[in-house]
Amino acid sequence: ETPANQLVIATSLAQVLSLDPHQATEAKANEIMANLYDRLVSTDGSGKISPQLAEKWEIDDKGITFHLRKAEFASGNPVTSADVVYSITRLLKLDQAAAANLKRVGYNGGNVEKLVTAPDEKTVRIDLSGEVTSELLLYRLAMVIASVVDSKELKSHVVNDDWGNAWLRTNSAGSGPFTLNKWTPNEIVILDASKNYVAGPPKMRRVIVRHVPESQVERLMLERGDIDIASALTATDLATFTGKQGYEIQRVPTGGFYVLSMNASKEPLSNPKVREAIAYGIDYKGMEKAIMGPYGRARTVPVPENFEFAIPSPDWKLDVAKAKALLAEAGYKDGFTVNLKTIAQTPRIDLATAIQASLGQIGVKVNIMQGNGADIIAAHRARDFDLLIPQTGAYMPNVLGAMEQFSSNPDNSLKANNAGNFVWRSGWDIPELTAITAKAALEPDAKKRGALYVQMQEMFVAQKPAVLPLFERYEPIVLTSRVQGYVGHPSQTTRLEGVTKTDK
Amino acid sequence: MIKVENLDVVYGSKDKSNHVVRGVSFAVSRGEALGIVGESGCGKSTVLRSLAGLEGGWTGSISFDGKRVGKVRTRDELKLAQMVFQDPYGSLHPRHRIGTALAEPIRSMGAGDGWARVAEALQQVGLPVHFASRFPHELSGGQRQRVAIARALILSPPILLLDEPTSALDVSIQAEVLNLLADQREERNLTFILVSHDLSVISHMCDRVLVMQNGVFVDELTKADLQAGVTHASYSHELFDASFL
Amino acid sequence: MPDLDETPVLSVRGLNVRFGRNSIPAVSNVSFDVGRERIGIVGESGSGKSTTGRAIMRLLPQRAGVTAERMDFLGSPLLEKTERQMGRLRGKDIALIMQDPRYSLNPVLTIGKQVAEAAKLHLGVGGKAAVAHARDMLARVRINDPDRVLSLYPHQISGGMGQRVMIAMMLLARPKLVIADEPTSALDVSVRKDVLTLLDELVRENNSGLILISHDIRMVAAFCERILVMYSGRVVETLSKLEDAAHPYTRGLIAAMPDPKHPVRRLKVLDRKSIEVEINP
Amino acid sequence: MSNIVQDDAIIQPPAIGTRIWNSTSRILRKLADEPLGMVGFIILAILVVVAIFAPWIAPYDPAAQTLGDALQPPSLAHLAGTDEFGRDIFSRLVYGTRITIQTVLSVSVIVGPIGLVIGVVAGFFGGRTDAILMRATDIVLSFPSLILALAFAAALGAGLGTAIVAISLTAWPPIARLARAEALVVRNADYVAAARLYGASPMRILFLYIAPMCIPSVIVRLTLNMAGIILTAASLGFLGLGAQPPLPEWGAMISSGRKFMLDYWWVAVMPGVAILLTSLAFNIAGDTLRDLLDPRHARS
Amino acid sequence: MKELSLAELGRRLLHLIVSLFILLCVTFVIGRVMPTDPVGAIVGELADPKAYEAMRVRLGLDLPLYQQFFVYVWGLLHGDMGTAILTGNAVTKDLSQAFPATLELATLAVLISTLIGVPLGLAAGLFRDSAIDKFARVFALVGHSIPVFWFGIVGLVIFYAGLNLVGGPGRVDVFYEGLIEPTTGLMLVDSLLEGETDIFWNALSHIILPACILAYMAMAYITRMTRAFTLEQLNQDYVIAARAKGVGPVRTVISHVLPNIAVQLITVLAISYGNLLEGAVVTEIVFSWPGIGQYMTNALMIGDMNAILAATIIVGFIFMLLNFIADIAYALLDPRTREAAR
Ligand SMILES: Nc1ncnc2c1ncn2[C@@H]1O[C@H](COP(=O)(O)OP(=O)(O)OP(=O)(O)O)[C@@H](O)[C@H]1O
Ligand SMILES: Nc1ncnc2c1ncn2[C@@H]1O[C@H](COP(=O)(O)OP(=O)(O)OP(=O)(O)O)[C@@H](O)[C@H]1O
Ligand SMILES: [Mg+2]
Ligand SMILES: [Mg+2]
Repeated sequence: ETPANQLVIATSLAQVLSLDPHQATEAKANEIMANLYDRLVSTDGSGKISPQLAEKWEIDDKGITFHLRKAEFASGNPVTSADVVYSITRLLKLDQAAAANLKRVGYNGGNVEKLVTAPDEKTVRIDLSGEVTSELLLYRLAMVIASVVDSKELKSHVVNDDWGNAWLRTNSAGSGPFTLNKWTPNEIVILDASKNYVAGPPKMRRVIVRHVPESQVERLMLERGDIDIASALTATDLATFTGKQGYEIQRVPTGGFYVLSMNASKEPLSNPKVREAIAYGIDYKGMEKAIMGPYGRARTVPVPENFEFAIPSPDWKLDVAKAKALLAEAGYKDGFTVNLKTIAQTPRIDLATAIQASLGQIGVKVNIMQGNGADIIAAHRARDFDLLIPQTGAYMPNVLGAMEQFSSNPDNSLKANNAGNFVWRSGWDIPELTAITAKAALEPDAKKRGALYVQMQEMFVAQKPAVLPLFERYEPIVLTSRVQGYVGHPSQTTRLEGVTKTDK
Repeated sequence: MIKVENLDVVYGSKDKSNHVVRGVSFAVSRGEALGIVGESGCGKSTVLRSLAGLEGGWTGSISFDGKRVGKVRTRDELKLAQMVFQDPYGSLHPRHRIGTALAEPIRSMGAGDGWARVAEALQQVGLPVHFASRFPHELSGGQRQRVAIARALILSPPILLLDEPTSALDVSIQAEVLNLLADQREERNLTFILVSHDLSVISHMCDRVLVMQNGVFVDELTKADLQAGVTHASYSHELFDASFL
Repeated sequence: MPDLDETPVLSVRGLNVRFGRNSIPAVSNVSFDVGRERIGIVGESGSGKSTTGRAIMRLLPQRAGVTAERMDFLGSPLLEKTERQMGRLRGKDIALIMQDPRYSLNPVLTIGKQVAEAAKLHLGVGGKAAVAHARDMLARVRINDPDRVLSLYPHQISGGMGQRVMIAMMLLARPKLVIADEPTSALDVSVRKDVLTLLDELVRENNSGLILISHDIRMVAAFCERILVMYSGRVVETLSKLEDAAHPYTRGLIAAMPDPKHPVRRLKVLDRKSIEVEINP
Repeated sequence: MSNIVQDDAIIQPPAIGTRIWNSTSRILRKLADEPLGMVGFIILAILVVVAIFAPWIAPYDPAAQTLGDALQPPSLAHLAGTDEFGRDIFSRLVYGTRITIQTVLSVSVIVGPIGLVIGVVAGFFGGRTDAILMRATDIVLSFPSLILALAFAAALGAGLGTAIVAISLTAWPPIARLARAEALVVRNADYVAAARLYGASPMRILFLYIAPMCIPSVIVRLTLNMAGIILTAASLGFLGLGAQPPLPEWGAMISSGRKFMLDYWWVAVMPGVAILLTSLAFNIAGDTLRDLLDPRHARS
Repeated sequence: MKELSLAELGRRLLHLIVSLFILLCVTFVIGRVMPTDPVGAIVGELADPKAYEAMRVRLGLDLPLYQQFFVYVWGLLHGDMGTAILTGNAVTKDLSQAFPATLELATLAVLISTLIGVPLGLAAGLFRDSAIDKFARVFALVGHSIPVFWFGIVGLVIFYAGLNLVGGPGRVDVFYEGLIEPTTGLMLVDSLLEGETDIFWNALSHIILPACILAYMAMAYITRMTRAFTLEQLNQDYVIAARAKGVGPVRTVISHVLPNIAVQLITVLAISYGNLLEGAVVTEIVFSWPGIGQYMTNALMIGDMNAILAATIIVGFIFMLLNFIADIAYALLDPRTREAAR
């Protein structure tokens, strides 16, 4: 049995490569860092912006002024506006993957000093870049990438102008409820309660996140009471806890998708007819039932169904006759052969196998090539694939947050080498869609924006996407009923400060 | 026929050298049978292997038929001297049929496939021709030694080097092999060097005996000496004594 | 303590040994008595000499079927003894000296350990006393420097010395019967005689029986009072002098050996057909 | 014995067929005394038959998915149950024998000759050649073999072919060492000395005299290795780097089946049993062959 | 069997070093030409090409291969094996944590397998074809035939979930994690050093299952080899001589056969130990054991070359070292080669 003052979480830490909030973007890392650092603002479960380090803020048409509340870092240093400015500057100057979210809307290492300023010790002013509305900017500032770090502490760890990155990857310097005690990659993360947390030290003295890659093992540990919370269980293992005494299942939506990327820069997938045929060659319902279970819901528009302005999924379903007809129209009566690359991880490898089988029925022969994360990502970045199954997440709970990465590709040329762009990787050239997306991001009027959102989605479907969403992604977790006050957050920034445990 | 001068063989490298044969010289005339006796490890086999060309590390000079031969032998030089080994079980390839074993020397010399000569060779050593299709393990020790002799003779060498050809055999079979060797020698006017630790075998076969101890020859005995039991060195006396107890 | 009793030490009647289920017997119907004397067993290779010796020691593998009308050692039947009883007998009352000391001494144990083990097993003494016995025994087999030899390993001593160690180890408990299976054929000619004389001397001193197994009929004749000649598992003849040999096999064996004192041009060769006829008329 | 038989029959080397027949029947006769070994060989024979006639034996298409029938327990309709895609596990096992045999044979065909040649050359020529070849062997041997296979699979892209190459890469050194040890003994044999004396060239000695002596133990070793190959291939399959879906490779089947172990035991247990039985059969067969062919292990 | 002199010892040491160097070269080349993308792994999926390129330069991957190699060797000579991408730590530091975990597991496994395998092999050899021989044979063969990952999972299901006899995955229960200061890195030793008997028993309950499973795998080989060696020795004349001297069969095996096969057994044990150290990959994954096998696999997955190189070199070095030690032990234990060493 786990002690009452420690929270033990089992999950897969395989993708966690850094715990520097200005570097890492991976979901699991976010979940941890969200508890080490505070941001200016955060989102609540329903998607509303709520205060965190900034107790209030004023919006004008030039920008936003934040007023900080009194808080201390774990080191005991007070949180000042200088720390906030330093943090955003650091994010953009460090220029890692995490910076992409601000860079996309016009903030970069060059203009950050001009746009982000500290009028006084407790006030931060952020000017709009001109490519974003202040509302959308707030959502971006609620992301973990905008975490505020202890600049005094960090400056003492700088080597070779690295902004303290080497140190911060494996240490913490935040004002969150916990501090990082130990991180051993692919093994364990141990968080300690922070004495200096603004709301007083949390109830849990320690939070232990344990890497357990085998779902069945994780399930055994949960049944034995060796862990309190299990995530990354397979659908079948999850199913055994439904309605089981002493356990609770939370199905947290992520706003992200499991996607079938098709390489539109190559024959035959460059042909929209072929892509449509493929869209008709997949057994969404069967896969949802047999493979995805609580992990996903069939959805072929890259916006979760419950979002405002979401349109219903188009009529894509397994229809062999129609798919064959489309293929014949496209000039591939006898089908063709493609490779399908995927990470060797559940459920994606299972998706691949099922897609292979159903596409086989319409005459498309699929060779599966599974690989480790680095291989597959590298192939994706290099457009070196025919089909590939990536997954996405949403950074804010609206159409743009979910869809932007599916609908924006400013320069599709090979030369642009925009490997950070999801659409570019598929070689899908969508200038109009890109333009509308950019327009929607700048539209201050909610109504008009909503219309643009609908237009974006319809255009996406009409163009027979080369980045075909298959399933809306959920993160189901199981908790023992000893755990109280755990509320899974949709953008995986669950805070653990309010979690308590009962004795047995 | 054979002339050996100052033959030296050293095994091992500088720090741990083992001087096995120390400057021995002797000569054998055509048709003569020379015996070498001595205790185990005194260097008898080494002398023989150097003569045959199986040993690379000797110094001195060796000539056959008046021609000096080197360490690496040409095919013609190899044809001059063939050897019969002590262990009849080890001297035939276990996976070669007798026919193959006998044909191999001819094939190796590049003189045809050799099958034509197999029957004749077998008959010469008194073995039935159908033995050609047998494997060595289907033969007795004596029969194997006959095959080994046939193999050595198939290239018609004038010199035969015999390293304890009968010491692994029973007395009764030893007699057969010794008779066979004597017959062949007479028939082909062969020159023999016979190594053995059994004085009685040596004295039966040889015209002259060299007694070896620690890599040098300490005594030389003629057939008459042997019959009369005459020795010239204390070591050969001891040996002689022990052999006929 | 020399035993002056005159009953035969070993009495064998109708000994048969078979290897495998339905193979021909390796030893068939062999009978002989051994008193306080030296008897020799000769014959060509594979004639069953060693098998006879090991059958007496009951050291043949379990698959070997050993049967005998009688095989009594000092009056008690050997074949009826349990393995444990045999263990007590071996080395204490019956000893076996094998052909090649290079293989029959344990290469990784010192001479001292191996000889002392025999003392421990049969004299009921332990530790130091056993070593002392071993040293005495080595001195008895005329090893000059027994203290040094005790701490040597088998590969560090010569073949002749090794065979003496073997004799010391086996005769330490003064066995009543010694079986020597070709004790000299692996040794150099020059030391053969020494070893044989030593063995002879010790056996006489203990007043034990000796079975000397060899293929060298002349050597056996020089040492033994009686000679059993074996041919394909059977005893074809028992002699006390070579000159008495009547059986064609025995005569053939003698004639096949070259004798420098009486040179011949061709050696006589065994005529196996006529021997077979003689044995199975 | 010394009477000369007048036999004018023309002497010919016996036909290769008779030779093979003779030695096989000899081995078969010996096998009859080894019931356990017999069982091993029978299992292997069955395996080969199943692999050849897989399409006739398997009741279903091994890749055909019926998502509605997923995870059915063993029954008359599905002898070994169905997997998470509703595929018939029995049919997949039957087709899997083909992959297993293909893997095992390919690796053996690559590794056997390479190991044999390297070992024999090193053993026969000795000196510098030996030192260099054995150094190479030692180095490959000291490579963590599964890791090398992993690296290789990562480099060439996962797949059955890669797995075969990767396993071969690390499987030859033990064979080479064995062949070398054997060659070292054989090269000192008198018949090799005799061959040198009658002028046989080194190549002739190497391939006609030494290599044939090393082949039996190499074959025995290969047979014993086959079990290891199956297990390594399965491990690679387990790590997702072996045969790719939907190929019914047993290791991959366990790997995906282990996700259902607790509730649907048959999905992982069936291929596990198949692997166990097969590698056990190879082990037993190898063990028995060794007893039969290798004099050092033969019953005295 | 070669004799062991000082010169020979030196020669072998030289061989060891040369082998290591070649191992280094080969691993380096394999690692660098492998198309995994460590840069991508660090900068993340969404980074733009400039950041990507900058990281490439920072890692020194823009240099020509031979220069990268020199840089690496230079560092190595100064005890610097580079920084692991995965952890951001010096590789040497990571290894100093991962290696003891594997060492602990492998050592326990080799102990268990020796204590059971050797006596079983001796008995099987002595009583050839008896029930015990047949049992040992089948037992060992099965051990050689089970896929270890399968065995591991089944073991967990039975002993952990079902019978609740052993601890689960990991080295200790999660909430004991991080309480013990790694002095030696061996959890069993460290917990005793700190007097934490609770943690000791907990660690033992965790290690016992994976250790037993590995031990069973290794035991198969050890038993078979012991049996084969024993049989070989039992045919030797000295065994018959010992029996003729009156030594009973069991004592013959223990005091005559065992010392003779000890030297060969050491080689077998060294090989087994080496294989366990390097071959525990799959077991470590199944049991979430934070050892070197898992470290390497993870490193491999993201193309973390420094980590792979260092781990391969360490494992290769250990393997070679074990062989080297076995060789020397061989020479020292066997009296036939010993005196030359003095
Ligand atoms: N290849 C070799 N390397 C090193 N030493 C060797 C080699 N061959 C033989 N010797 C040594 O040379 C010495 C003489 O050996 P040789 O074989 O000539 O003796 P031998 O007189 O034929 O003895 P035996 O009667 O036992 O055959 C022995 O001390 C032996 O150990
Ligand atoms: N363990 C065994 N298994 C099967 N057959 C055996 C075994 N030991 C001996 N034989 C056979 O028994 C017969 C007699 O063998 P034995 O060893 O007694 O002969 P020997 O007279 O001592 O011969 P040598 O002079 O060669 O030592 C031979 O045919 C031999 O093949
Ligand atoms: Mg010799
Ligand atoms: Mg004998």
